[in-house]
Amino acid sequence: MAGLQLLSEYGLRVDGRRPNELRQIRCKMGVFSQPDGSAYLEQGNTKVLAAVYGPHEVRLNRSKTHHDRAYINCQFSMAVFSTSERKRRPRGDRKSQEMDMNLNQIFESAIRTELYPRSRIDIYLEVLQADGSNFSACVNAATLALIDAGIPLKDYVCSCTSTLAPSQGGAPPTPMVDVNHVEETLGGPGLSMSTLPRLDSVVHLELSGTRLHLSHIDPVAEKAATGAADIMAVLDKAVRGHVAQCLHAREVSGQGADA
Amino acid sequence: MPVDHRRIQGPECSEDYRKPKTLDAALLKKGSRRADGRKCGEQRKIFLKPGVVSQAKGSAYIELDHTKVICSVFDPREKASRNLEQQTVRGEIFCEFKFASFSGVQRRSHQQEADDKEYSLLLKNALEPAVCLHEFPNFQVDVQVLVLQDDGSSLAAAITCAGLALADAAVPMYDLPVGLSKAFSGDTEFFDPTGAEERMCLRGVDGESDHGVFTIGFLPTFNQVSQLFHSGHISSDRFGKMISEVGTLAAEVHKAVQAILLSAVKSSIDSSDNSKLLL
Amino acid sequence: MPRPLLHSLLSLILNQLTRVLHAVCSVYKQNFLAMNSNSSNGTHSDDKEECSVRPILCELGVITRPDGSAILTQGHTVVMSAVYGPSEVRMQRLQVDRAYVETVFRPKAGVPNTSDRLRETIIRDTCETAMIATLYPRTTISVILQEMEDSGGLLACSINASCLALMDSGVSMKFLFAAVTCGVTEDDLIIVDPDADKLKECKASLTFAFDSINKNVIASYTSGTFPVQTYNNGLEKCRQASDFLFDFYRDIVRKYASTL
Amino acid sequence: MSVHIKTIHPMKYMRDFLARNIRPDGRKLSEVRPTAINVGSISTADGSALVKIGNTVVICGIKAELTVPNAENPNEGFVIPNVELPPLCSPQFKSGPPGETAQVSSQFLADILVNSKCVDLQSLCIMPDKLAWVLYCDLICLDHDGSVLDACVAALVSALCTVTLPEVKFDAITKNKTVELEKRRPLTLTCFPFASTFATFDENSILADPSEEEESLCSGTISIVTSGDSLYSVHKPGGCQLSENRLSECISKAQKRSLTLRGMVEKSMESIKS
Amino acid sequence: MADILLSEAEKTFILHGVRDNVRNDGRSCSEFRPIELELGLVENANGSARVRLANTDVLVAVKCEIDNPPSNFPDEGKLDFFVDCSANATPQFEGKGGEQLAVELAALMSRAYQTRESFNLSTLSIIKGMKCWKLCIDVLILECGGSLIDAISMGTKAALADTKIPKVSVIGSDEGTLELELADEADGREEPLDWHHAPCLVTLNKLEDSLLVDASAEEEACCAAALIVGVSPNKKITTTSIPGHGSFLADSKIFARALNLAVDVGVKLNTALEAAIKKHQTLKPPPRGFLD
Repeated sequence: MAGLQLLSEYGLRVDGRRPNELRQIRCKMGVFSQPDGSAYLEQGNTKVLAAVYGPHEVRLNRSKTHHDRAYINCQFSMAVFSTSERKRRPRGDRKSQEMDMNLNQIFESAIRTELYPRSRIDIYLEVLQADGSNFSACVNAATLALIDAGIPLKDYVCSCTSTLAPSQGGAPPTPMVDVNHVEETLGGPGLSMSTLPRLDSVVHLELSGTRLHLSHIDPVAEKAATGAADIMAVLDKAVRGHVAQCLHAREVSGQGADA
Repeated sequence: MPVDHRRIQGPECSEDYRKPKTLDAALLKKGSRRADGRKCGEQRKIFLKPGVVSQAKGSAYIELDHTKVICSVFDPREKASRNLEQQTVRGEIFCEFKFASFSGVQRRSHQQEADDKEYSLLLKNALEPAVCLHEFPNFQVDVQVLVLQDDGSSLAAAITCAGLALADAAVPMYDLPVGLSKAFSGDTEFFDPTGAEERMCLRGVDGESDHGVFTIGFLPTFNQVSQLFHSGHISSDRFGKMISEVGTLAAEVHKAVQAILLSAVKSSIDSSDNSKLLL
Repeated sequence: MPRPLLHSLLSLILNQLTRVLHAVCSVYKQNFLAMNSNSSNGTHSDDKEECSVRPILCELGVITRPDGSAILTQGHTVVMSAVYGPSEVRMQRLQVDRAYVETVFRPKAGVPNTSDRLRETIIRDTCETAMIATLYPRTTISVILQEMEDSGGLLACSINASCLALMDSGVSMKFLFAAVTCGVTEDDLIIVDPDADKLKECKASLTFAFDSINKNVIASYTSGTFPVQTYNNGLEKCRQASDFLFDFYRDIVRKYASTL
Repeated sequence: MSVHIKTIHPMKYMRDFLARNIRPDGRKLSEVRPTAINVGSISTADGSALVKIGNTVVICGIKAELTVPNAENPNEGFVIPNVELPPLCSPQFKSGPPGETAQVSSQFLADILVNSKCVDLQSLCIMPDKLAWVLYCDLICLDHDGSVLDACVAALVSALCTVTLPEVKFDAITKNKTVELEKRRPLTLTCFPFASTFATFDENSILADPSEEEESLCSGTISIVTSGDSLYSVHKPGGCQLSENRLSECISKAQKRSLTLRGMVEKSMESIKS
Repeated sequence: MADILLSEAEKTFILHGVRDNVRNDGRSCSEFRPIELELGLVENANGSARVRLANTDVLVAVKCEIDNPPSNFPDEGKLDFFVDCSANATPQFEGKGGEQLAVELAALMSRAYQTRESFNLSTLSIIKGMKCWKLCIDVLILECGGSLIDAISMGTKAALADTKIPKVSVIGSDEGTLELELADEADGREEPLDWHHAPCLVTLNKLEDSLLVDASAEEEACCAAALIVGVSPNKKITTTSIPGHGSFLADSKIFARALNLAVDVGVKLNTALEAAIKKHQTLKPPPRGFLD
């Protein structure tokens, strides 16, 4: 492994977190007025904006509509200044097309599409700052935006990444959750898992980076699943806070109107 | 630069042998004639000829001394835009402006560069007010402009040339748009500037406060300005004065273009008369 | 899908994979042995004076998906060709009275560039002349050529391969066509069907395609400089050499008559 | 009346004319359209020419630049021809990357330059392996009315005649190059190749210098590049069979035409020299 | 930008309001809607700013790269504008949708910054003729609700004010290639860029013969023509453009009035922006981003 050690001997990671500790998650719903639903999510230094338009009738290419369910269309794009090295094109390259396809599959299985036949739901994601596990942050932000847009979901879609720190001085390799940019680039295996926590089912699983031995799959997958469950708790609290805030605002304006 | 497999490939990098020209402020000698002997407010001799491209519905070729621009217009066709639901009531003009690779001192690439795209948009804005767009809803007229040689005010020449090409293609229009440009630095003003004068005034000599270049698209019969494209550094009242000055000159150019169009239409009528006799 | 199901699925896939791997490498071994046994008995002697061509080997119907396919080896130049018979056509390519013939020439390596486009036009026009395109209106007939090995006479070999593929596909044709290349040495001597190193010494090379009925010139592609007289007797030499090819076509058809 | 027949039965319309061996635009079968060559019209280019054959117009601009020769042939410069068929010249072309016909024409021109060696590449080399000239020849078709290849070859050759290259001295040690813009020497051509295109119609009639609609109706074209004595290319991509004597007939016509074209180029060169 | 559907009655309502200098949200004809400005939002960039003008939301980031100077002006750096219309703003911007608008806005901005008086490029030169700074100004449009170019120009000026260029020292140049060593971001270059002369662009919409500043989406839908004027703090016009189908009456009275209105609105805008930037630089509030 490169000079930098992923785990110090006291078991702390590069940014001072414990192996099973998530980065700080801060989020806000209803950031924009024009889209039907919008959300902003910060997972450590990874900042993502999500906007949802829909379900609206399909005008563009009619071939893509399904007669029995909604057609989900996602677009993932990274701002030109999101990474330290300036990106030439914000979207349209191979990687973002692959991300679009994965996002489509995830939300096709998570949203109750049968309620909106022959319609279309657009989910647009913009990564303002990329500091590792951008894809998972996008999935979480999209979930918040869908909830803000009032689109029925089977369950929260929470996504989390985990990796494996190499064994040092005899200690067994310890899996680590919520990978940041430094850990990602140091080439460990990256397992990103998107789950529906309450229904305990996996929606999307992707292993990238170096090879992972068969025996290590279980602990790393376990870590990602618990990470996703914790993220769901945070998102749930944020959603309830937002709804409470909206009700309060409506009451205030309601009184104002009556008086 | 990604290798372009659709063209014959030259060596990777090659640079121009000419040393980059420095700006000669000599052009600004007060009160004297300009480099090519014209007075400050005098325009270059215009050579304008409609109907040069046989395959196009309408076409025109303009020559302002060393600035040579050719334009061809094709009859309206289905709007190619993919979002069909925008059934706008108005037709659209699709402009494509291109500098030939040998048109400037520096060789340009085959693909459309940033300023080609910018000029396409400016030309589109300049022509749209002049054309009765409601006559062909959902259709688009293609205007293709190619600059064979660029020696200053190529956008102004392109506006006039495209206007005549549209008229030659019998596209319904309110008025013949005319393009004029003016460069100024300090208190000397060059009407219809050449390439060197344009580069000079864009940079401006140090210490000189007012400098810049602007191009105007005019519709003289209704005295309307369809496009005002300026870059430089000037106070607002002097700018207003200069615009109205240029307005008077636009009327003359407009008359000349009308005369040319008239003679072209007359000659085509005569030729079609005797062609009837032949058959 | 629930997670326990995930683990069983993973192990199932793994042992499937190992079984398939063993099967593949055994098949590959047998093939390799068979291949280099039968390429030695070239059918034609290799002397250059009278106009004979390099040894030719051909197999029809090598690929199952296309309607007609062939792999042709002339000396060491190998081209594989496939024909997708009258299939549906894109709107802007539609022609009401005849089929739209489309050719794709894939070089051995890299992306097709302008010289491959030129070969494509020559092969497409030659095939279009030979085919009765008016029998298949509003359709597309696409001829795909893949260059496997080039040691001289690639264009001629591709034209012959496309003719064989068309024969295999059953598209009706007015006549068959065969192409021959000849090299012009410094002192204007004609060498018929030269291979790569002989071609290097020649100052020019002429490629002709002839029809099978009255042996007229369908296509001609030349490179290098040559006087008119050399062009004419080059044409004459290639015309005689094309008889070999037309006989070869007959043998091939006889050989495959049972399976066609 | 004649316009309707032309649109409904174009082939019958053409065959009626050919039966009386005259063409719709009044020319005899082997008659060539009036040709005009204007040289040196673009002053920003190092060499330029405009060729007009009937309605077909092609302009060629040559820009010279300095570059490092490639490893395979260190003592040779480059001549890079590229043909652009913009949507300006005919409604059949779309904007964007060059279509098939444009690519085929560019390759055809590149082959002719290699075959005829009309530009001695060694003369373009200033310092072997260090510095050499590259001539970017960009041809743009302004009006596409048939036999564009003839106009392209003529435009390329006449533009190459007008190219003048400045003196360049290259100092190997300090690696800088001094360019004297005043002393410019013209580029010498070893030969003057010219192309002639013929369209073949139902195997018997051959039309010289076909126009756009004749080209679209004919069954095949044959382009012969010659400079009077030796042939540089006989390019017949397909189309109907052509017997021996018809072929040699075309070749002799092509040779005569290339001599007349050569005369025109020399005449226009004198006009700009004087 | 999204397709606003206005009935004739609404249009006449707006028209009558504008005639006696009142708009339906109470503003006079030459007043801007409330503008929020925030600096230093993007950590990866050398300088960034976010401008919210009512429901138009624009994020501008400036990144410095080392590049070799243009051949004809060896002692100057480069400025490169790139506008990205994110699909968050409207579904029409998905894929290639926002391309044409992005090209138009980027061209307009690069023309506004072309003259030396608005931005002196020679301050970006590192070594004359060899190396210089190239400022890549990237604009991300998150939401568009009218007067997009005003928000972008304000964002650009604020981002330039927030930009700190790292110090560069040459540590040896063997046979022609330069090694430049970047000092770390902490001790940034002493004097930041001279952003004070940067222009602000103002869009004037013509409705009959009155001129509206900062028109909302509804007002923009019923205006005939628009005039964009780039105004620098010292009352000079650096660029003008007439987008869209409209055209202006050319007699000097109308034009002079339009240009003068644009200049004094622009100057007022410049002073307000500079005050906000100074306040922000002195107080140094923590970046709230979208979490407010």
